[in-house]
Amino acid sequence: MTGWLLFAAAAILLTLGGAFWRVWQGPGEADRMMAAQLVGTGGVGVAMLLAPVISWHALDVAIVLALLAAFAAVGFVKASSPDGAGDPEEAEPSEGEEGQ
Amino acid sequence: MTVLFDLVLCALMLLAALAAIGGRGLFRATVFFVAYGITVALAWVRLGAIDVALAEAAIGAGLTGLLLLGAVARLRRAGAPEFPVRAGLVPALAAAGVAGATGWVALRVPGAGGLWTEAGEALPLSGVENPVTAVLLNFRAWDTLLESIVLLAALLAVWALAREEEWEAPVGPPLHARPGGVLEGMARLLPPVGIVVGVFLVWAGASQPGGAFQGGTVLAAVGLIAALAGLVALPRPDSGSWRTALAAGPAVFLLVGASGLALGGLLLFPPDWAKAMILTVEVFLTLSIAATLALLVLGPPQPRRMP
Amino acid sequence: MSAIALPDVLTIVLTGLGLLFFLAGTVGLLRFPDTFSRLHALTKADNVGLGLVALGVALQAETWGQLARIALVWVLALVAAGLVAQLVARAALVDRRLRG
Amino acid sequence: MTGSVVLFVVTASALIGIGLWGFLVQAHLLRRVLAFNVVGSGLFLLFGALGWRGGGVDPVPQALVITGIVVALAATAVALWLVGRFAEETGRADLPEDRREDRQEKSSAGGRP
Repeated sequence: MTGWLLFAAAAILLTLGGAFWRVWQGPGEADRMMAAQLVGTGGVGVAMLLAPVISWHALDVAIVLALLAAFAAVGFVKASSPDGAGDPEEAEPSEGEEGQ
Repeated sequence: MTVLFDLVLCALMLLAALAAIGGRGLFRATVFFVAYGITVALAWVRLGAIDVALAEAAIGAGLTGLLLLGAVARLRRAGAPEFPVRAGLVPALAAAGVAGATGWVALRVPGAGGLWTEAGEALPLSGVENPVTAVLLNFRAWDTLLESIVLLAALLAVWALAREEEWEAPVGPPLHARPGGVLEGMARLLPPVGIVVGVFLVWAGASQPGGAFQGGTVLAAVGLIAALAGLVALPRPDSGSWRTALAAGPAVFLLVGASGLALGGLLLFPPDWAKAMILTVEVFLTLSIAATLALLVLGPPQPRRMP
Repeated sequence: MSAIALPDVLTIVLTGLGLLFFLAGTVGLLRFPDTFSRLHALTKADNVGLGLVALGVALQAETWGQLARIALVWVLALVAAGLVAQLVARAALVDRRLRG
Repeated sequence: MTGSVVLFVVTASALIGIGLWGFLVQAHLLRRVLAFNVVGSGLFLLFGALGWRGGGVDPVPQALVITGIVVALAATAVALWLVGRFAEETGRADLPEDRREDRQEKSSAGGRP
């Protein structure tokens, strides 16, 4: 069982290589950011798979990673708003009217 | 199978670090650094150092990413240009030489020894069952006390960057979000869970991985989520209650440590009292760490621009 | 090691399926043509994958506390993925409008 | 298991080298903050790998590394806010002494302090 779990963890890590490629390639900032999000989810999966092998306390690490998974993305959308402190949803109504 | 896993993990760490350091584009480098933080946290899980993995997950993959992405946007607004790397043979050789020498020396360090056995023998006298917490708050309490003061000093250094005319304003940028929007929903959903997780990590830290630093960081992070959505009013740097919260940890640590003077020496916790003393210190230390880290990330008071 | 117990078989099947979903998510991230369809691939496939991995690991759990943690990890990851997908998509939309 | 320890020691040393290289070739101050953090985490991992004692890490290096991670965050925060403020004042994110080699940047930066 240990062998399988480690293999599965290694396989998830390998798929994260794909996410790395997307972070490198972009093209948009949103693409890079959500690929980093995939790295986060994969990291949660790996921490869970390691729990029976290394220590069940690894689940606490998975909880912290999952809890803060959205953290970087929130920082990103905040920072990319015009004044650096807003929310992309705020920009929508007025711009939507312009479009129509 | 372990070797396969280790090889893939180490390869990912190196790739992420290389891309974060040498890759073109500041934003790309920063995102790679966030990914790098996640892989480093996994490396600590792999080594079985769950205490460190928790700290790295909360700080490396959480707070640092937020700080860096904010800084990138700020530099962009300031119009600061980016430049290509000044590639050359000499820097590469110098760095490779240092890395090689470090690895060579590290591998020649005699394997035996360490302080594993000493820490294990003294553990029953420390008042806690988690050896890492015992080292942090008892055996090497000096380090931790001074560290909590370093954090405070760092916050003072950040606040010192405020402009004279903004000193009266609340800390950080004027954060806002669409009422009832996704961000606000998230900021109402996550903090209750995060507070439970943070408090659990502190409480559990006496007997299993966790402690004031890990719990405090998680609390700081969920507090920041609420602040980012504009749900909590940010304090001014001269707010009395916040200053009390910032100083409470080091102050209580020093007081409890000084009370040890009567029982043996400064920061010496006698075995019978150690558990109560350490728990008291940890509670206040968590409060101060959470407040200090959150304020460090928010930064000094900043200009109130009208959007 | 001769006969593998049923929970172990189920763990292997579930985590194996989870791996396939991770793989599918990564392929989507790499192959889909634009930002928004990539977001789609990512959040759907990825979180089913993580859910299957969580179920697989849950079969190895020894205490109720571990089970509760695994459940919490999954719920947190689902919430984070949904929120991040929304926020990043909005940010990408705003970004696209601003650039014309 | 010793094989894995060697692997982690080598990786940690390489991370230190990568970070140091970044320090030498990147003039951008935020890039240097990244380099500082990579050097730091490489050193921490080195502590972890050398403290590995079959199934776990010696608690003393673990405690040192936790202290280190938190102090590194504090230093990073100070550095980033300092760089941000510097950029707001000067419109640049590099130091004058690093500019000699960037000929293309020289003309635009000539009037800056």
